Amino acid sequence: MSRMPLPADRLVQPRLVGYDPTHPRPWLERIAYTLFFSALWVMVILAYGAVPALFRHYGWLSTTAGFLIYAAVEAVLAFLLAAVVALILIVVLRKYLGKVQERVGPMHYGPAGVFQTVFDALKLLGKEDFAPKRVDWLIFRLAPAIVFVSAFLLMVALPVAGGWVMADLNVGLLYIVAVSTLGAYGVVLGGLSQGNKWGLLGGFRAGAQLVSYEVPLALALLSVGVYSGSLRLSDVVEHQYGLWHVVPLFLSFLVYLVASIAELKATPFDLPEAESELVAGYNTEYSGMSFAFFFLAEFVELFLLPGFMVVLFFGGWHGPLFGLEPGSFAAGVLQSLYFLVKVAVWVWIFLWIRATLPRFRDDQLMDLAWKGLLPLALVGLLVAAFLRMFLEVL
Amino acid sequence: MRGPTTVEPVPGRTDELIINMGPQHPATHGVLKVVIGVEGERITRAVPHIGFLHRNHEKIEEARTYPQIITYTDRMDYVSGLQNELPFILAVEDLLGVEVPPRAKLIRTIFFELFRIASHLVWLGTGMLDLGAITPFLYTFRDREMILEITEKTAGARMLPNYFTFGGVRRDVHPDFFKDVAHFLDFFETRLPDYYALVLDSPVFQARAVGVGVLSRERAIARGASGPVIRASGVAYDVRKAEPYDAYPELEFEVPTRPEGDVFARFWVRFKEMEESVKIIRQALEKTPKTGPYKGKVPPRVKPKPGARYRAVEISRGHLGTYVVSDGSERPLRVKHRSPSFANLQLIPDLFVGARFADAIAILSSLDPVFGEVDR
Amino acid sequence: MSLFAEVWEAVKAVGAGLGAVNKRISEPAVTEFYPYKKPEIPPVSVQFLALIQNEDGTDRCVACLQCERVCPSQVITIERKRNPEGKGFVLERFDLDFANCMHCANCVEACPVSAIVTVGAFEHAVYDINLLKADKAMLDHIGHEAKTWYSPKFGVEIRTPDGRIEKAPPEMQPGGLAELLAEGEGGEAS
Amino acid sequence: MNGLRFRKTAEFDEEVYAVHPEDYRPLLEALKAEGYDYPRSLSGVDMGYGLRVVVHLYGIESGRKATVYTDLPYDAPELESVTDLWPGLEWFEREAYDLFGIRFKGHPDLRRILLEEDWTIHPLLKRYDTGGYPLPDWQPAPWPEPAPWEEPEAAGEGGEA
Repeated sequence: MSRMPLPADRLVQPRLVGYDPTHPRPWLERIAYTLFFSALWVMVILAYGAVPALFRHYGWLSTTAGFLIYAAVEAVLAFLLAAVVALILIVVLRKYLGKVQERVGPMHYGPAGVFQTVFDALKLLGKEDFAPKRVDWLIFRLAPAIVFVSAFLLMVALPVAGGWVMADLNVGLLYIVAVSTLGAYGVVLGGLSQGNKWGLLGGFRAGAQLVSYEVPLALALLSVGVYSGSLRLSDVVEHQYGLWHVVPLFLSFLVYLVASIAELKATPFDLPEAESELVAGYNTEYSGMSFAFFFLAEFVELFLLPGFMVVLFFGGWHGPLFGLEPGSFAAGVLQSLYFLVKVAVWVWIFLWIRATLPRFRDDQLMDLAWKGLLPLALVGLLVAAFLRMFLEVL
Repeated sequence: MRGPTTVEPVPGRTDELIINMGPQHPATHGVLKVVIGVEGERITRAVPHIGFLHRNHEKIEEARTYPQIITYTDRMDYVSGLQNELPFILAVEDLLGVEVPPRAKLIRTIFFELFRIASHLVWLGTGMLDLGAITPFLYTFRDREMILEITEKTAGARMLPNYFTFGGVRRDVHPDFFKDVAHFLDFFETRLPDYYALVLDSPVFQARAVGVGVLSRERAIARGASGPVIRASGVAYDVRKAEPYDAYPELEFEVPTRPEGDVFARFWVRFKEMEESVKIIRQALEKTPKTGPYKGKVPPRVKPKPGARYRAVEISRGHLGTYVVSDGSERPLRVKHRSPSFANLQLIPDLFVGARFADAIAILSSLDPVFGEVDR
Repeated sequence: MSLFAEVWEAVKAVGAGLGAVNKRISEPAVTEFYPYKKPEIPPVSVQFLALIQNEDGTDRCVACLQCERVCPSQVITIERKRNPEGKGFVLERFDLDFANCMHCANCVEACPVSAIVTVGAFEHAVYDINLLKADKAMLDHIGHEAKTWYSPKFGVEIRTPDGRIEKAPPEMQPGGLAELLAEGEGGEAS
Repeated sequence: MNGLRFRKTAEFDEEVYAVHPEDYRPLLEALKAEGYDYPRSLSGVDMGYGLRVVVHLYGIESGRKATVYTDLPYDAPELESVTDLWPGLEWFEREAYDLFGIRFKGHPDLRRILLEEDWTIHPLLKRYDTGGYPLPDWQPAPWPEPAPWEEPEAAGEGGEA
């Protein structure tokens, strides 16, 4: 008879590496998260302010080679910014859900789990990117790229401070609508190409949901454009001196809020990947880095949609400048901080909603979009046009 | 492979998709397989398959002596473990003619209702997880933990305590028991408003639940549904009232019913049942003497006289009956468990067909099957 | 007008839900850091079984086969022989197959001399199910390692640092022992 | 219930009907008409000499309980289905078929329910060897001396009383 081993002989004794979660040090955790947020701020300053200012100061942008180098550097910086945003938001989401659910969330990697997502990303990188036999290979591989690129492209148009924007498009509002709709293609194609019935259903749902929520979203954006008299995002922000758009355009704001949660596929509207119904929906068969790209895109959008909400309705980078000259670099640094803080508040509200509500049903989702939000958005557009006329007369 | 799939595609029909929901599906609460045909999102056909967790308890129990069987009955509905012991014990007590002291009856009743709350909390958490809300899951499991700790302190185990026995309970309760239970009840009453706010009052939940999966009164009776499912269809059938056992005749409580028969009504009935359980436990705590006999006189060798007895109790999921056939020996001739989820799951074809796919998940979570007892 | 009232009710209800969630932010987490902090379990908790030997190193077990008879999973195998000096039997073999054990503690309840007891050791998981077979030496060893154990006959007993076996003080005892409960009652009442 | 072969006794708090297999369905139809609308359970029992089917019924309105049983020989375990009276017994009859091999004529979907389709025999039969219990050389007991069925008139009187 084989001898039963004793715990002392057999167990790998648990050993703590680095941070000890049994003795929480709140000050260390606060410092760690402050540093994390500062890293985001520094990345924003670098990508949107410092590097363009550097190129402009030395006049390198006038040559073709200089412009190409600038574009390449900006692309890399934007990608890094997207990665940092996703890493921060994932850990913040998990910590926040942990807090409100009376547990601790990620704890073991870094103080209070700051580096958890870094290790998660490394793990996903190291996993096999597996494709089942019956998939439509090209589309299957293309879908995560489309999703991620569409989220990533939105970053270009985000004005974070006065004059700080990668591409100050004169059709900025239309650009947002166009590019964010592109993301829907990725999700639908990803669902349809994987030869899985759950993925198919998820793709159907995603297509229906994303396409129908684009309409009220676009109308809400349009009412902002009508009211401010420009499609350029920096003009929209400039127009809000004195009064943020959220006051006159409250209806459009509500429409934008609901529609952007639906665009995010976050909890009350997370039908495409409803994990209890459709296993995982459109990303059922994705693994490894392909899955990570879907995930990354979702969290970049979790930063960008509140970001655009702040730009359109909450005065963008506006805030007291304490005597700094608007347009200077120092003012830009301060303004980008204001912007980030406003975005952080909205991200928190989005997470809060995600922690509270159960999920809608697909037909109710459609009802809400077409019967609720669309008329509301039209009324909002009417209000915006009326106010604009009123202002013109004055 | 378990048998052929009974849903065959209709030749020439291309708009119907046949899906195997389960046995590995996040919302089937175990190992249920439902072969469903969907037309877009609408379900056209549904055929449930069970038996993936079949251990044939009834065969094992034929080969065990009566005291040994109590251990096995725990393992049927493992979410409300302690409750499953009672119908078998009641049936054997009837055959033996054993008197149960009143204090033992009250202790049994307190534990019985505690496990009802625990089981309903698990149902609430996992049911809301099916509907897409993660937070109630964590809250309910945290509250249930307190019940399990109370049980462990007295009975020695958390989920499958093996605590009831013929003529009473196995050992006296822990000296802290009454204090702990009273503390839990106070704590739980502060938690209930949060559950109302997160679940029953939530407009998103109401949109998902009202008018979904409607079960008529006649169908509920004819299908033999029981527990919250039949009470949500307007039938005040509760075994605790219909054939009272243990200390229930002395305790005052109501049987909450609701006429609609939809998912919302089933959720509502379970919420009210938790409140009623709190009331019952409070009454029982007042009535239970601190000391006294906890076990009646039982012969050392349990040998019931030849005969048969069917006893039922109202566990969290409904009417759990046990039919014991004795031939006068140490081992029963036959033990049959009539489990509530087994009968309730027959409603799947009735309720699923015509519903949307997302409704099917809500309906399944409102039926609240536990596969340990469905498959036995 | 009723539409507005409905919407307002819905917004209020969602607000109540949000409030219910936000309220919990300040409450302490209930997470247990298991491998680093071991939980305290009640002495009656059935975690593992052990054989207890007397202070002089002799078996408490009298080989009456009660536990083998009462075990529902039939995991206990006992071989015994006649005691060459005196009455009764002595153990030759006592095997317990933990792979099939249900931890129902029926054996502990049946034991007339409290030789087989429940102990609070719960870290006996292994990767190979075939290793979950304990013989008498193993069970004796667990019994020697245990600081406290429980059996319905004698209640909770403790092993003092100098190796003696004593009955635990009343505050450690669970219910079920009439005399201890009477003491506890008296203490509470006074 | 005139003309049916059954014995009616009272055990504990319920009425117990022992019925001839041929009169099983007519008796249950009569009971359904009497108001026993809730099907509590249906179980098969291997009595050692034959198979027994036990139906437990309950009247939601009246609160009355009834148990009906009938004995079948091992070699012809056939009975008429009552699923049209109580659709809730559908799975219980399937279970009895699965575990005992009792065939219910008229059942809409009589397949195995808990076990796989290709399971060889019905495991709750006493002759099913689980390794030691019951003994491998198990033999069926002789059919017990049949007690006389009550006279139809007597049964009618009992029902009226």
